Amino acid sequence: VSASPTAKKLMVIITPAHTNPFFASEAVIANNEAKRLGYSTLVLSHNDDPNLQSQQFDLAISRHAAAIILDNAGADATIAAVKKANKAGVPVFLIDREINRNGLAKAQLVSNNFQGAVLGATYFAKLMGAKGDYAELLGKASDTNAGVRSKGYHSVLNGLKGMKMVAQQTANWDQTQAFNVTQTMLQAHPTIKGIISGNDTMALGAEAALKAAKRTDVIVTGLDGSPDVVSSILAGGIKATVLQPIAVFSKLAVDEANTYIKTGKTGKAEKQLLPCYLITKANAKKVHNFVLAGT
Amino acid sequence: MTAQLDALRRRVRSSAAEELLGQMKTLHGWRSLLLRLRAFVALIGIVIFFSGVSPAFFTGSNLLVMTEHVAIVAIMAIGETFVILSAGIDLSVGSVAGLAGMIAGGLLNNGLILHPLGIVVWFNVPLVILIGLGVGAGAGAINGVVITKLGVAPFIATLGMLSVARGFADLRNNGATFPNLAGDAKQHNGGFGFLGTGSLLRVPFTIVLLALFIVVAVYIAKRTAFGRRVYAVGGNERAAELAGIRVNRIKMGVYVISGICAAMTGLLITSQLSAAFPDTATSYELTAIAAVVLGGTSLFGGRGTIGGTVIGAFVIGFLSDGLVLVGVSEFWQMIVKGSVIVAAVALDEAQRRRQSRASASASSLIEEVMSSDRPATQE
Amino acid sequence: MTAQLDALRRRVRSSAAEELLGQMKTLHGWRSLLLRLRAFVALIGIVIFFSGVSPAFFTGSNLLVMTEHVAIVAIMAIGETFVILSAGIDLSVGSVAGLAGMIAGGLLNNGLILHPLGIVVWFNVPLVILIGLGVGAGAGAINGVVITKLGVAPFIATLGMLSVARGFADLRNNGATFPNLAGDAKQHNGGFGFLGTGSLLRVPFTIVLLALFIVVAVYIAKRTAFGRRVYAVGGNERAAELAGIRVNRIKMGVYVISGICAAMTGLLITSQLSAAFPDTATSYELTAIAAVVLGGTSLFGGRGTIGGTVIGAFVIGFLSDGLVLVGVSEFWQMIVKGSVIVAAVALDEAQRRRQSRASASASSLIEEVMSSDRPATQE
Amino acid sequence: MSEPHSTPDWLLRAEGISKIFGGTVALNGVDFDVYRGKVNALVGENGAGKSTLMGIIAGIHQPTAGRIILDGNEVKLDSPRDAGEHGIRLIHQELLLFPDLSVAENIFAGSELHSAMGVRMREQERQATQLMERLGQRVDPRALVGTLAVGAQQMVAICKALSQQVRVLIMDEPTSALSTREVESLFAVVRGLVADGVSVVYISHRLEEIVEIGDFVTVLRDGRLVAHAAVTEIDSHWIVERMIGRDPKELFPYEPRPVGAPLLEAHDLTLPRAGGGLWLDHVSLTLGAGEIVGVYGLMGAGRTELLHTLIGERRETVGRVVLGGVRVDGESIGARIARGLFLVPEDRQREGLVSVLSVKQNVSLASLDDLGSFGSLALRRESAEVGTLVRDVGVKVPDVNFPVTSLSGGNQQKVVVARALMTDPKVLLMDDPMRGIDIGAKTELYRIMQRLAKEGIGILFTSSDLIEVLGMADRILVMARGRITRELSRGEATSQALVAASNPHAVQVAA
Ligand SMILES: Nc1ncnc2c1ncn2[C@@H]1O[C@H](COP(=O)(O)OP(=O)(O)OP(=O)(O)O)[C@@H](O)[C@H]1O
Ligand SMILES: Nc1ncnc2c1ncn2[C@@H]1O[C@H](COP(=O)(O)OP(=O)(O)OP(=O)(O)O)[C@@H](O)[C@H]1O
Ligand SMILES: [Mg+2]
Ligand SMILES: [Mg+2]
Repeated sequence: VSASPTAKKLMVIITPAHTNPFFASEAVIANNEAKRLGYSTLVLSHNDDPNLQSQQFDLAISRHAAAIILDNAGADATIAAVKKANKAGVPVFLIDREINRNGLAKAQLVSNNFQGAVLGATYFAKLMGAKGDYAELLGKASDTNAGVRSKGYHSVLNGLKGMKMVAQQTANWDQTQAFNVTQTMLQAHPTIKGIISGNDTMALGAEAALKAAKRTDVIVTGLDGSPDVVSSILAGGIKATVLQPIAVFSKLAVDEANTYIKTGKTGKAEKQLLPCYLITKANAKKVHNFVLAGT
Repeated sequence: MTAQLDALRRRVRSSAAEELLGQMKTLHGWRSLLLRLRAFVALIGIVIFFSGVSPAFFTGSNLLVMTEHVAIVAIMAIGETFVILSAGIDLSVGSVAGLAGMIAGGLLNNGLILHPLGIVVWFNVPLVILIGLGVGAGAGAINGVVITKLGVAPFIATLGMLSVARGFADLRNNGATFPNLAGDAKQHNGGFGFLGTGSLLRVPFTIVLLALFIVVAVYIAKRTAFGRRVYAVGGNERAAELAGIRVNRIKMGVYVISGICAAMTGLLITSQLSAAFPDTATSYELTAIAAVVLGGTSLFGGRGTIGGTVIGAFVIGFLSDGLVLVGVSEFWQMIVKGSVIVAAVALDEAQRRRQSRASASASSLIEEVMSSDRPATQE
Repeated sequence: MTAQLDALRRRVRSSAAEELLGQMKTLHGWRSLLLRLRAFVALIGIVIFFSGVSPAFFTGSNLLVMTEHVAIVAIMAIGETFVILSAGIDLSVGSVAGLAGMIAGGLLNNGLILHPLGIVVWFNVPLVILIGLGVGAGAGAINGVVITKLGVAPFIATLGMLSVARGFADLRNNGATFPNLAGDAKQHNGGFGFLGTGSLLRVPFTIVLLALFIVVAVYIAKRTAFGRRVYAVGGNERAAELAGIRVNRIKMGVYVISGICAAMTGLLITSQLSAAFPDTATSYELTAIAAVVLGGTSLFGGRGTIGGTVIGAFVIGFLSDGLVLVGVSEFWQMIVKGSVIVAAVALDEAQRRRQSRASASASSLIEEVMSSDRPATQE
Repeated sequence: MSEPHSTPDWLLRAEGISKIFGGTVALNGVDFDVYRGKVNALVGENGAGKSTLMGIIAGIHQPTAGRIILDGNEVKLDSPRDAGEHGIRLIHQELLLFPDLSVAENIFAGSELHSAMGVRMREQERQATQLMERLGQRVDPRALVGTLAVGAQQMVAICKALSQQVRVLIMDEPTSALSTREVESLFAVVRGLVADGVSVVYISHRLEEIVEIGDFVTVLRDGRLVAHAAVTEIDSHWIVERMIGRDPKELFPYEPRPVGAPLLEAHDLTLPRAGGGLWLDHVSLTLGAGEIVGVYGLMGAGRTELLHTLIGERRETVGRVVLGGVRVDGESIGARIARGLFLVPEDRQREGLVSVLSVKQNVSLASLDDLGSFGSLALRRESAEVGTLVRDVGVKVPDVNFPVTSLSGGNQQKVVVARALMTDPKVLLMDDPMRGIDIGAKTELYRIMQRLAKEGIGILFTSSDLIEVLGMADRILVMARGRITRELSRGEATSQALVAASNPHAVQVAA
């Protein structure tokens, strides 16, 4: 399915906005791997607009892409686009976020958000001594991972009598919003001892708000394992985060795409849940750009 | 200066007055053309450039695909054109698109649930589409009332609607998406996908729809009393009032049209993705307005054409897709798009100045003819 | 009618003329007050309501926090006020804030890297802030030039800048954030955090800064020739021109001011988060404009006050925080905010009509008084 | 043509009409009859209330008091539509047209010709051409109105009224932009309409026209009806006296003044016109210290362009402008103001006042630099200086902080004059300064002009009103088609001479 056999085959890598380091690294890692395997690449960002994503699929098809590596813009709103690609004979390999339909994508390599959230929540509870008031920062409602992570958190925390969620607000994965919301929540509930955040950018916003309010006693944990949070952990700010193995699945997705292009099959199960790792002061030093040494 | 004038007189005396009149007839013709010309120039430039750098650009299939993408913005921009021609502005189109999509999605997935009566009503796709468009018309009507009856400036009235409509779109399913709108044989509401993905004799239906909207819009703007009055109201509201035009009705009309077009865009996106998500078309209003202005329509009202807007939409659409095709980073895309829009409009300004001078001088020739025809009266 | 008129004369003659004059004297006084009054009303309503539903709302510390949040929008809105007073509009403030933040962040983290020379220059915090504000001024100046020299409508010119400035903000660090701006003793560039999180004798510095901006802006608007000219240009550009005012300079001025205020907002956010990320202040322009209009400034220019804008910002800020405080879902927040803004402006409209009628009829009395004072004009 | 002795019946009657606009009593208990099938002339000074009265009859304004009777029964005219449905059509004084629409579309805007297929463009264009030809105009019905000359635009406005069935046709100064010949073709049409039984109300400042076309004449002054008569029984002198309620000599009490050295000189000013041809065609003039020079001409003659050029508003003009011995062409408006030149513009609302500012701020608008030490305004000094000026020119306002919109036309004009004086000018340019202000204000304003002249200020003013120019000017320049066609001293000036010289087509032949 290539424009001209002489030309390098094209791999299109589409992720959410690179203004979040998580997705930026995702793209970079996949891009390097694809280049290493001798593909030409086209790196795009759909800014979480499924319509834009679908249009980028059209253009990928126009360019006779050999494969699409996708961190999608919506578990349901992406299905049609993947179908379209299949119809045009362009295999799609999903990373980070799954879609609500199996058998369409050649692979869905996602970190086990639930398991990761459970890790994070368990450690969060441990730090809190399994008691006290806490608040939760939610991600974008339209992003399924926001829901999955929240479920994971509560599967642990709701079991603990001592712990009470006094406030729950969305900050749409956004740092400034997290900052303002946290400040306001602290006003409404000065008793808050901990803030558990749906991702790292919001955790950073919360941490900044606590600094401003001189509330260093409040425990903050995130989820992603982004460099900024890792350094904050080392500096004794944020207490913990959960590393999503994007380095692993980004690379893996490209490799599977490569095998598929060559052999017509991946030889692996479509859905693969990759485990997440808890990052604390203890092992933070070993984390570099989403890679935990020794995993 | 006098030399020029005398030359002119001689030319006139030596007659060819009729021919001159002929020129005059077409004058307004090439004015409106000129208005679109530089959008044309930009478009041609873009096509040539990208065809050069990417072989995939100028292929039949890709042109079709890109035109489908253009249709989304173009239909929205066509509605916006009427508003701007009337010297208003509609910032709510993006949100209205989102709301219409969510309403349609909800009806397709869950039907209309009437709790008190304990019954569920299912609508077939044509009805769902009509209801979706109705939602757009309703939102537009509210804009119109707030603007004409409460005297709120269009910018603020529609800014409020931008926020309110989006809020309701989110509420409809608590921020969640309505998945898989394929419909259900048992409810006889299948086939919604045709809107965005079907095709008529090989032409994607989206493009057919765009053509339809263009034809109807051009007809309304050029051939109906309503259309002409929109120009009148935008050109000189007081004069329009004194000419007995019901200005408020005209304004209501344009916002309703704009709402309907916005809703159509929302339904198209929803159909293409076979999923209705609340963020549909967020901030598309700016692209739509940019397309309108690129097309030579004056933000002060009274001057502009539907055709121009469509070309404007093509410029923006082809530019975006072209940049993606050749793999320009999203950041540079923003910079290029912003600059191109401003540059094109600046060009337009310069051109209009020059061109109005041109048309004016032609008309003065006519005057000369007319007055030199008859002997001047002396008292 | 003549009877009525004579009655009126008698009434005026017979007495109360002085008193009437007294009333009139204060007329312009309560006009400008009235303009802000309904913003006040809204604000008071909001405070009362939320104090009722949430004990945490009306506490000293919470009021401080909310005021800090207000400051962010208010400073941006103050700049926007000058633009709108001159009958323009600036859609680029949000992006300019983002750009300024990224530039400052970059300088704090990496200094200024001059590759050709192979040297790195580090600036201390005051200089970094100045440079950040300079970036804002520059962006504003470009807006000004495009508008005055190229004749592009402000809406389009600043729409272009919205896209371009954001693009550069993203490019600055390839979309990545500049984290941890605490600075570095070795480079003598510590203390950036003070801007957003420090405090002077218990008052958060952000609030001090807001006060500073208000004072300076009010002074410029009310006490300087420039300010007076901004009102004149916005009120009647032709008349201003014929009175010898260099309209283009005034316009340049307002866009530069707007750029500087936007940059200040960007620096504040960056300092509060001690991190500069490229999406800073995305779409804040709409909130800023809403605050300005809520404050009673007319989008058609010439009429409005800085004080009004500040109150408008308080309305929006307190409303948002209040809704969060009582845990209203973000969707309802959008709906409420949108409605409140439109409602307040509609109220304003109604009020202005009534109030202008009042002043008019009063002044007709004055006419009578004056002319009955001086029989000179009667034959 | 009509025999007034057989008192004809009236079709429409306005009874006890009064109207108050914010600051002004525009009409005060006026009765006005429109006789069936006659030309009812309505005259009065600027600001007498003519347009307001007609606006009320045409449903644009609502009377503060009084009622309208049509065909013997009272009618409520809430909008131009209502009036239109009764066959009442008004040709507005100011050109209310859509510059970006074609001639045909302008004529039929609001009453488009329909078919199932929508607007019948061809038919509209056909009828438009016919209507325009009836008025002796051959213009392309598709030409954009914005590209036509003022005269042609005026004709379009007239056609708009004629395009529909009409019983009462109101013409508010229809000829102010028309040449003598155009006026004649217009009169031919009017006579035709009257013959068909249409009742016409005709407003004009040109008394010779009244005498020629009118059957009855009604005179308004300061919003009151002062006289009514059959035209055959009166002459233009009678009209003038009723109009201004005194001898014109008293209206403009002239005192001879010594004229000093030339202050302002213009040489060969030439300004290419937006319609091709020229706004200004080699205009040269000089203005001496203490001299009051009037520029007379029809609308469209180029007077405003001349004054705009002198103040520096039309930078594309070529030619030399010398002020007090210094060349100032090429300098900005601000610079020229600093050198002692100032323009009191033609249209107070559009070019003079800043309605959002107070009286004080309007007066000081052009002098802010003198008030600003390091940009900060000396507000106390401002109030003081403005206060004295306002008293000086006699603006009737109890407090300079009042909104300027609360003043009447005359007082608003004085505010603009005060603005001029605050820049202590050497030369004052006044574009139609007497437009729309009441008699008293006119006399006061003229007194001020004379006083300034005595102080050695040179004044160049324009007017379309013969009484004004003849009464006020020491010297009169007549303009037509952008040229100065005649220069007359106060002694030799007569209305006939002015009218003749202002005819654009006379210029045509001269060329
Ligand atoms: N819309 C308005 N608002 C306020 N004042 C007005 C308005 N229209 C007219 N006036 C005032 O009413 C008075 C009569 O105005 P009007 O236009 O009727 O006089 P006119 O006889 O038509 O004068 P002209 O000969 O200049 O047309 C004037 O003092 C004018 O300033
Ligand atoms: N062809 C035209 N198109 C548009 N506007 C025009 C045209 N001709 C004249 N005008 C405007 O009509 C007004 C009268 O024309 P102009 O000023 O040249 O002559 P004038 O002698 O000053 O007439 P006025 O009696 O209005 O002062 C001016 O404001 C002019 O700009
Ligand atoms: Mg009038
Ligand atoms: Mg003039």
